[in-house]
Amino acid sequence: MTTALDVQSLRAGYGAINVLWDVSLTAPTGKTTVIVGPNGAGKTTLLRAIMGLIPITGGDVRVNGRSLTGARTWDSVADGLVMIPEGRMIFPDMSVDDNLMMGAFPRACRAGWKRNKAMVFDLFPRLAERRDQIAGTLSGGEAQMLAIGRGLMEQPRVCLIDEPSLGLAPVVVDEIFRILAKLRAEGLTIVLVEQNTSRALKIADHVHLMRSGRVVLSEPGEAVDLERLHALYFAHDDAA
Amino acid sequence: MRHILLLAALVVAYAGVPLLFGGTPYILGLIVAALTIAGIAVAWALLGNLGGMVSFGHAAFFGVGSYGSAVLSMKLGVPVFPAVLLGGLAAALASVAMLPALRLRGPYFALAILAYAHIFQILATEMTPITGGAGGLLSIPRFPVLFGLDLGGKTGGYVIILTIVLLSALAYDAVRRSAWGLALKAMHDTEVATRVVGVPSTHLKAAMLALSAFITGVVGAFNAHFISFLEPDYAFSSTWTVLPIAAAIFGGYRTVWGPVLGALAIYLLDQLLFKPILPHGHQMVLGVLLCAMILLSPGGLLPALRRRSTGERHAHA
Amino acid sequence: KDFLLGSELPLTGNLARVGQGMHEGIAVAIDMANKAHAGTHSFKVSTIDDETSPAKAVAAVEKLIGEGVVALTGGYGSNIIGPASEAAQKAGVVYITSGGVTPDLTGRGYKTFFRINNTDGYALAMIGLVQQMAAKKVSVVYLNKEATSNLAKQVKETLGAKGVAVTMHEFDGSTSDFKPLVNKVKLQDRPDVIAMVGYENDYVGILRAAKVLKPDVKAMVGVWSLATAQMAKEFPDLMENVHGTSMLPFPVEFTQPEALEFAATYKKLFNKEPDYLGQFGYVQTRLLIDAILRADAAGTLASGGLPDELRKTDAQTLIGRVTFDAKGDNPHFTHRMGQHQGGKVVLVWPKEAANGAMRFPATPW
Amino acid sequence: MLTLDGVQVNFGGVQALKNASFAVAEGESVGLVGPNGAGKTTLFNVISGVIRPTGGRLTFRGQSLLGLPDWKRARLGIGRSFQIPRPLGHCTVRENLIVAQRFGAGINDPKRIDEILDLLGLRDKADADATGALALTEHKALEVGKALATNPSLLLLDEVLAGLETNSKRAFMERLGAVRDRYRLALVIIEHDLPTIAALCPRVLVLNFGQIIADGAPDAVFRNPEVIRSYTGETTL
Amino acid sequence: MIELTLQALFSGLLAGGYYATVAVGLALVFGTMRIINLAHGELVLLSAYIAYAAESRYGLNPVMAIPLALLVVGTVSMIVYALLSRIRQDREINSLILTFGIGIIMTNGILTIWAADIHSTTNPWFQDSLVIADTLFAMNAEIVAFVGGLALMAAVYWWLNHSWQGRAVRALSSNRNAATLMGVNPRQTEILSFLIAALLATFAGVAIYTGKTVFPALGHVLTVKAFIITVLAGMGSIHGVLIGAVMIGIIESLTVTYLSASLQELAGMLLFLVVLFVSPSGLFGGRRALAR
Ligand SMILES: Nc1ncnc2c1ncn2[C@@H]1O[C@H](COP(=O)(O)OP(=O)(O)OP(=O)(O)O)[C@@H](O)[C@H]1O
Ligand SMILES: Nc1ncnc2c1ncn2[C@@H]1O[C@H](COP(=O)(O)OP(=O)(O)OP(=O)(O)O)[C@@H](O)[C@H]1O
Ligand SMILES: [Mg+2]
Ligand SMILES: [Mg+2]
Repeated sequence: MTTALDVQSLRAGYGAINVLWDVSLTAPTGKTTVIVGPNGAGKTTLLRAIMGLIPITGGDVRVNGRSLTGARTWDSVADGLVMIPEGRMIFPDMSVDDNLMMGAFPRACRAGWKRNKAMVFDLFPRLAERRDQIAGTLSGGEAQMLAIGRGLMEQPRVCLIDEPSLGLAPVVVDEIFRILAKLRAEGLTIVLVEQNTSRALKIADHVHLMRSGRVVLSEPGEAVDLERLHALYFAHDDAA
Repeated sequence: MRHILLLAALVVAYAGVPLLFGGTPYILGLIVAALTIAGIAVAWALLGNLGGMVSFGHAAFFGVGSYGSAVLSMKLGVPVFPAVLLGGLAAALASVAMLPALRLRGPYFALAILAYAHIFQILATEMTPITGGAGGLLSIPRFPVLFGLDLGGKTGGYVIILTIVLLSALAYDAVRRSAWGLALKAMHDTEVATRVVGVPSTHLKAAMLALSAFITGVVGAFNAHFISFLEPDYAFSSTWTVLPIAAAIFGGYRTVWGPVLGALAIYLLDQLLFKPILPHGHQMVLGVLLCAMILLSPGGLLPALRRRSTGERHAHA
Repeated sequence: KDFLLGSELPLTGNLARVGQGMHEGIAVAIDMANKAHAGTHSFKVSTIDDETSPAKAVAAVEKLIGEGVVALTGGYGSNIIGPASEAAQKAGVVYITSGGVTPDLTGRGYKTFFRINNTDGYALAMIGLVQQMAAKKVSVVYLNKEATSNLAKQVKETLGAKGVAVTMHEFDGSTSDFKPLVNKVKLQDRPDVIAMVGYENDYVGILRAAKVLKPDVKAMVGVWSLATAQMAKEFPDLMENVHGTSMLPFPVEFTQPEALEFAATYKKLFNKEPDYLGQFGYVQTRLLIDAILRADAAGTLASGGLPDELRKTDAQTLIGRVTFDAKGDNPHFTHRMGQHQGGKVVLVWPKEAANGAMRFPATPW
Repeated sequence: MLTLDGVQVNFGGVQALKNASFAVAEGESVGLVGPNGAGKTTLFNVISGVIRPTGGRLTFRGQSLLGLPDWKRARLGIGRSFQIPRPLGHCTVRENLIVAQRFGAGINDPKRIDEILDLLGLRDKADADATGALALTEHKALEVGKALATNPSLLLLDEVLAGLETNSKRAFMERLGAVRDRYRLALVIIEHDLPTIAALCPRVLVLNFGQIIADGAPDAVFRNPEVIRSYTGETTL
Repeated sequence: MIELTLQALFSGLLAGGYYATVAVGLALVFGTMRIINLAHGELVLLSAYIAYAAESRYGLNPVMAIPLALLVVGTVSMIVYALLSRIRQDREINSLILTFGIGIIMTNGILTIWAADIHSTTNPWFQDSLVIADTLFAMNAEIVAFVGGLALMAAVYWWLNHSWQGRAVRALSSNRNAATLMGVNPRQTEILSFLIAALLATFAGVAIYTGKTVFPALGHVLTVKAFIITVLAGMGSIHGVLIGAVMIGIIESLTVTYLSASLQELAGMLLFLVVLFVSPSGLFGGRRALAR
C-alpha cells in the first residue's frame, strides 16, 4: 500500500494566528480518508495548507513521495492534487458552464472536457438546467453542486473534499454519498472532511479526528465507534 | 499634556504663521493654496472613508460653490461671508442632482460624478448671462475688513481658510465618532446586510455626499473671493479633483488629519522644493512621490508617522 | 548696471507650447540687449512656470516681485494674465505681454499693464483678407474659449455689417473629429471661405476633415499658429494654400538690420527659424528693456517711473509700429496675413506688406 | 402576523416563486424546507425587502409591506439572517450589534447587547473583528445576534445550523429555542436537517419549484410521498 | 438632409472605433485584475510618439513602427505590472493612485523628450480620402484604424470568452483563490493580459498618430475617455466597449450635426449618465448576486 498524501508535523495559520499545531496524517493511495472534528478544529485550514493556499510555517507535505515545499497551488493541481472547496469558492461572475470549463483547465483534463461535463450534468441535472446562469445568483445548494461538479471536471488523482453535503437537501446528500462511494470503488484517493459523521464513516477506510489544530485520533474506518468518537469531540483539550 | 500641545499648535497656526510669513506674500499665498487643497481633501476623504464613495468629480462642488458665491455677491449684492456659506449650500444642492449616482458603486460612482462635473462646467460656459461664459468673472468682491483686520489680504485669507479647514476636520471627526459613523463604516461592501438591520444606507450616503459637497463648496467660494477671479475652465478644473485626492491619499485618507497634512506636504514640497530645482519636470517628482508612498506606506504619511512615533499599528477608519 | 526681469509663463500644462514660444523670444531679446550694452548694462530674466494655472501665475508674480524684478514680461492666456497682472498692478510693477488679446484686460485701465497686440488687430487682418477675396459667404468655425469666441464674434459683426453672409459654428476643445462639423458647413452653408479660430490641433483637425470632404470653398483662413514654419514642416500636405496671420514671411526675408540680428540670434540659441510667438515675445521684451534704460537714465526707475516711460514708446518693431494708449493697449496693432505656398509662407495682406501673389481660389486639396 | 398572498418572483426566465401564499401567526415557529433552489432564500429576500416580488401581496401586522424599503421593515420588527454570513464590514462583533440596535430598534441599550452576546455564546469574541477571526459557528451566531439586536418580533433564519457539527448543532438549537421563548418571537427557519426542524417547529412548510407543496406537522409532512420524492429521499426523521 | 445624417453616423462610427481601440486595453485590465490603469492613455501616447520618432528620424511608415512601439510599450507595461503587483492593501484605490502617478511621470517624460509640439504622420496616404458611394467620406487612416481595431477586438473577445487562457483570466478576477485551485498561475495569467493590453495600446497609439494629432497632454484625455467607455460598457465586457464607444461616437457626431459642436461633450456625458442610471453596472455588466 503506497501513501498518496503524507502530512508531517504541519504548522500553518492566518498571519499571526497559528491554527495547525504539528498535524501529522497520511492518506493511502486508492483509499478514502475521513477527517472529522468540531467546528474551528482546523480541518479546512489543513486542506488549504496542503493546497498551498496559505503558507506552511513548519513541517512538510508529501504527495506520492514528493515534497510540496515550495510548490505552488497550480503546480500541485497540474499533478492531480485537487481540492473541492465549499460552495462559496465558485466563480461568481461567470456562467455555470464557464465555471465547469474552468474545472477542465489543467492541461491533462482539457481533452476530456466534453465527456466530463456530460457526466457532471448527468449527476446534477439542476446544473444543466442552469448552465447559462451567472453562478453568483445560484442558490446555496446549487452553488455547492457546482463546486463539486467543477472538481470532478478536474479528473483528480488525489481529491480533498471539504464538507460536500453542506446546505444540500437530503435527496442530494444521498446522491453525493453515492458518488463518493462510486469514486472510492474506482480507486480514487479521497480525503474527505465531513460533519455528517455517521454517513462519512460508512465510506471511510481510515478516520482522523481533529481538535484545536491537532489530530487526536487516528483509526481504521471499521474500528471506529460513533459514540466514542462523539465523546472525544467534547473532551477537553488536555494537550492545550 | 495633549491639550497644551493642541493649544500650542493652534497658536502657532493662527499667530505664528502669519507673523513669520506675513512679509513674504508669496509663501503665505502658497500656504493658502495648500490649505485650499486641504479643505477639499478633507471633504473628499470624508466621502471616501466614511461614505465608501470614491469621487472623481469634486471639482463640480468646488466650481458650483465658487460660482454660487461669486454670482450672489456680485449680482445680488449679498455680503461676502453669507455668500460663502450660500455657495456651500449651492454645492450641497448640486449634490442633490447627483443622488441617482448613489445607486452606483466603485468606479461607476466615481465616473458618474466626473460626468456631473463636466456637465456643470459646460453649463457654466453656456450660461453666459449669469456666469459670464468662457470669459468668466473678474473683480469678484474680496473679503471685507473686520475688526481692523483686512480679511481680503493674504493674512486674512489665511486665517479664513485655516478656520474652514479646521472646522471641516472637526465636523469629519464628529461624524466619524457618532453612531452614523459606525453605520457608515459598517456599510462598506456589506450594504444589504446593513440595510436589513435598519440602516437607511441611501439616506446616510446622501447626507455624506451633501456634507462633503458643502465643505467643498465653501472652500470653492472662499477661493473665488480670495483670488477674485473665476472662469469655467478654472473653477471646474480637474486640478480641484486630482490634487486633493493625491493629497488625501498621500497623507492617509482614513485619518482625519492625514488629508490636511498631505495637502500641505505635497503642495509646498512641489512648489517650494521641486519647482526651483526642476522648473519643467517637477510634476514628475510628484508622480514619483505618489508611487513611492503607495508602495512604501500604503496607509499614507500620517499613519506612517504615527507608527514611527508610537510603534503601534492603527486600525481601519 | 544689472537689471533683473521677471517672466511668468506656461511651460507645462495646456498652453505649454505657446508659452515655450514666447519664452524663446524673451531669451533672444535678453541675449541681444546684453550684446548691445555689453560693458555698461546687463540683463537677466528669472522665469517661473505657471503650469497654465491662474493661482500659480499669481504666486509666480508675487515670488518674482519678491525677488526684486524690475518688471515682468510674459504671460499667456487671457484667463491667466488677468489675475497675474492684477497682482503686478497691486505691487506697482510693470507687466507687459502679448499672450492675451481680449479687450477685458486693457478694459481694466491698469497703469502698469501693457500689451502689444489685441483682438482688433487679428480681426482686422482676417476681415481684410476675406474682403480682399471678395467673399460673399463665410463660415466661421471657432473654439468656445474666451479669446477665440471674442475674435470670431468680432469678425462676424464686422463682416456682417459689410454685407457678407456669415454663419457661426462653435466647437469644443475636446473635438478631435471635425468631419461632422465640416460636412455641415459643406452641405448647409456652402461658403466661399471657411474662417477658423482655434489652436494648432484644431486647425489640423479641421483641415484634415476638409481635405477629406472637399467642401466647395475658395479658401481656408485662420489666425494664430497656422501660417508658421513649424506647421509647414509638420503638415506639408495639409497646409498648402492655407491662410493665416503671420507677421513675417517664411523663410524670413528680413531687410532691417534688427530683424536680421533677431533671426540670427534665434537660430543660434534654438537652432530653428523664429515663429510668431518668438517675435511677439521678443518685441515686448525689447520695448520693455528700452523703457527701462530710458527710465534708468532719467533716474526714475526706482521711483516708479517705468510705466510712464513705457507709455512714451513709439517704435517701429518687427510687428510694426507700437505705441501705448492710456490703458496700455497698442492701437497700431494690425496683423498680416500669410499663405502657405510650397513649403513657404508668403505674405498676401495687406498690400503694403505683401511679398508675393495670393493664390485664390486655392485650397489644400 | 405575516401573510403572503400569491407572491411571485421571476429572475429573467426563472420563476423562483410562483404563487406562494401562507400566513405566520404571532409567536409561531415554522420550518421552511425544500429542495435546493426551491426558492426558500428568495422568499426571505422578498419578506425582508431585499428583492421586490414581481407579483402578489404581503402584509405584516395588517400593514402592506409592498413599497416599504428593507430598512423600514427591519424597524417594523422583521429580523433576518443570511445563508452566507454577512458580518458588517470593519466592525467588531459588539459594533455589529450596536449598529443593529441603534438603527433597527432605535435604542441604545448596552445591557441588552451583553445579554444577546451571552445568549449566543459570543461574549468572549465581543471585541474581535467580525470579518476576520470568527469560526463558522460564531459567524452563524452573529447572524442571529444582528437580527435579534433589532428587537424583532419575527425572526427569519436561513440555514444558521448548516455545517455545524452534531453537538454544536444541538447546543445552538437549544439556544435558539431559548431565545425564541425569551423574547416571544415568531420564527421562520430554513433548514435541511430534519430532526432539527422537527424539534424546533410544530409546523413545516415545504417549497418545491417556488410552490408550497405541503404544510403541516413535521411527521405528517415528511411522510407525504411528494415531499419524499422531491426532497427527503431515503432520509427519514 | 439624408446625406448629412449618413455622414454623421459614419463619422460617429469611425470615431467610436478610435474610442474603442483605446478603451479596450483598459477594459481588459479592469476586467481581469479589477485595476483601473490610469496610465493606459499614456501607454497609448507613448506608442504614438514611438511611431513619430521612427517616422521623423528613420522615415519609417508608422505601421512598420508597431513592433518597435510594442517592445517599448510592452516593457513599460511590465514595469507598471511589477509595481502594481506589490500593492497589498486597499488594492482598488491604491492601484488607482499608483497608476495615476505613473501617468504623471510618463506625461512629463514625454514632454521632456519630445517637447509640447503637436505631431502627426507626414505620410500623405493616411490622409487621403476614401469615398463610399459618393456620400460617405473618410480618411484612409480612419478606415485602417477601424478595421484593424475591430479585428483586434474580435480576437480579444474570442480569446477571453472561448480560449482556455482567456477563461482563466476571467476566473482569476472573479475569485483568485478558486482560480489557483483550478491550476491557474495568477502571475503568468495577469502578465499575459497586461501584455495583450499593451498590444492594444500600441495599436491604438499608432492609429491615433496616423489619424489624429498627438501632444503630451493627450494621454490623460485618452485615459478619461477610455475609462468612461469601460464603465459604460460594464465590467470587462469587450463587446460592450465597442458598442458603448460607437454609441458615444455617434451621439457626439449627431450633436455636432444637429445642435452644436460645443455641446458634443455634454451629449456624451448625458448618454453615459442615462445608461448608468438605467443599468447601474453598465451596458453589459455582470449581474451579481443580491443576497443569499
Ligand atoms: N481567514 C481567516 N483568518 C483568521 N482566522 C481564521 C480564518 N479562517 C479561519 N480562521 C480560524 O482558524 C480556525 C480554524 O478554522 P477552520 O475553518 O480551519 O476550521 P474547520 O475545522 O474547517 O471548521 P468548520 O467545521 O467550522 O468548517 C478557527 O478558529 C477560525 O476562527
Ligand atoms: N438573479 C437570479 N437570476 C436567475 N436565477 C436566480 C437568480 N437568483 C436566484 N435564482 C434562482 O432562483 C432559485 C431559487 O433560489 P433560492 O436561493 O431561493 O433557493 P433556496 O431554496 O434558498 O435553495 P438552497 O436550499 O439551495 O439555498 C434558484 O434556482 C436560483 O438559481
Ligand atoms: Mg471548514
Ligand atoms: Mg437558500
